[in-house]
Amino acid sequence: MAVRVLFLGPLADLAGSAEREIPAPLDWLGLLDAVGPEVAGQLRDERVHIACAGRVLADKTTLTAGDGDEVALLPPVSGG
Amino acid sequence: MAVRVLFLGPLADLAGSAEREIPAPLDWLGLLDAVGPEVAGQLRDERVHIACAGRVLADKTTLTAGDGDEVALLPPVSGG
Amino acid sequence: MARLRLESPLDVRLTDSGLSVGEALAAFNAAQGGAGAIVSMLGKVRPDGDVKALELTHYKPLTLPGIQALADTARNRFSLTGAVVWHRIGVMVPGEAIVLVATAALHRRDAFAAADYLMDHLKSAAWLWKRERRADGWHWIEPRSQDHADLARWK
Amino acid sequence: MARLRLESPLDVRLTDSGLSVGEALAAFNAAQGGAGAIVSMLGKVRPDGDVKALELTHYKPLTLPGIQALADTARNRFSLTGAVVWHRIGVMVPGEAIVLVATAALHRRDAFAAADYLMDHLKSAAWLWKRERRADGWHWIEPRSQDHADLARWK
Repeated sequence: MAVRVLFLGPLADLAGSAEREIPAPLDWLGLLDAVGPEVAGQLRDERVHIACAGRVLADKTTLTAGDGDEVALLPPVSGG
Repeated sequence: MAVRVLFLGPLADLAGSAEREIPAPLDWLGLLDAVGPEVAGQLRDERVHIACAGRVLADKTTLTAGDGDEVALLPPVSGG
Repeated sequence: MARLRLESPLDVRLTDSGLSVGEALAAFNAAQGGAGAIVSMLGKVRPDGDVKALELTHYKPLTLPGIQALADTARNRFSLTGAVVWHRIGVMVPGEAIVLVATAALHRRDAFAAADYLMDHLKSAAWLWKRERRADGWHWIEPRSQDHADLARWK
Repeated sequence: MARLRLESPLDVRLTDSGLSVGEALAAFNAAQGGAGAIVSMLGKVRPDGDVKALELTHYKPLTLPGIQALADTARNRFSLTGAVVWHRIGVMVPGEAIVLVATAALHRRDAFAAADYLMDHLKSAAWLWKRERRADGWHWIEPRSQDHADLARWK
């Protein structure tokens, strides 16, 4: 099985799709490597968060996603 | 003819009725005299206003009501 | 919905029958196609222990024109595209609506501030006298110092 | 009216169809018999020159629970007797409603403040991404510094 990675908002445009399957297990460095340099650059921005299995990580570099987990990449929300 | 005097809000209780006819012409002193001491005491309170012919008087002691005029005695409005 | 139509951008009414808040706001929303924000405030008679009924007395030649002038001032001050001010008069019971204010503007800060402003000024400056019926009879409601503090916020 | 019934004092919804503001507020009013004040704020897509459409994207596992938690915080902070927070998702056109917030409290200051608080936090803290379609295609809407200033009011 794999990890399902979702690209929310403008990250979907950068990634070229709204989601991808990436082989498990997946950690922070593996994620940066898998998503390509442009999205990786965004992920390093402190305003971009990562949720794993429905919870936002307080420290995204601690990501540890296993088989069947959903990982959501969350850019800053839009203004009013 | 006469001047119609309206007692609004709690003044109606003090006056014993919501309105009275008083002979024209009617001025400030005539009004104080006509309404009796209790209402007259209220009228001297700066928070009590008088309207004549649909307009609130800036200085109520300048009241000059003629035949057919309506004079409204306006106690402070109630709080929220 | 929206069977009611509002003909004027400033809709000010005194009414001695119930306020249909849903209908009023649906109509106001429909009439305010260009607004970005619509804020409403509905005031109701609180079921306040002992209070059986509330009566509001108005003085026709002053009360409605006074509220219309207030709505006009609010429109200019907060750049409103429209406003609704409906006030009940007569006798009402706990749970019934007393006042409905709605404001429409391009931006929500203006709509919020205008509704707040209208409420503060209605409570303190509209020619309305209120009395409550309690177990021991009717009692006039006095002016409150809080209302003066409310007004001072806008000076 | 009020065919709609609200089962819970906190009614939070994400919906991809239109918001029926009149119906929602009539139902909320009917459900909030004990409130003294009900404030609502309706946000609509502004007919902003060039904008043809607005699209809101959410992330289901976070967006709805996040808004529910926000509504719960507002209820406690402002002693609300109830609240409605309905947010549109999907594609909408100018004039359509994006968000409806309604708050009920014993006193109007609490209801006003809570609606204001909910709007500020929704704009800045709800997991929603917006893009606009203009003549030359879709454009994502960036975070705004004004939103951070809005949030700082409540610190």
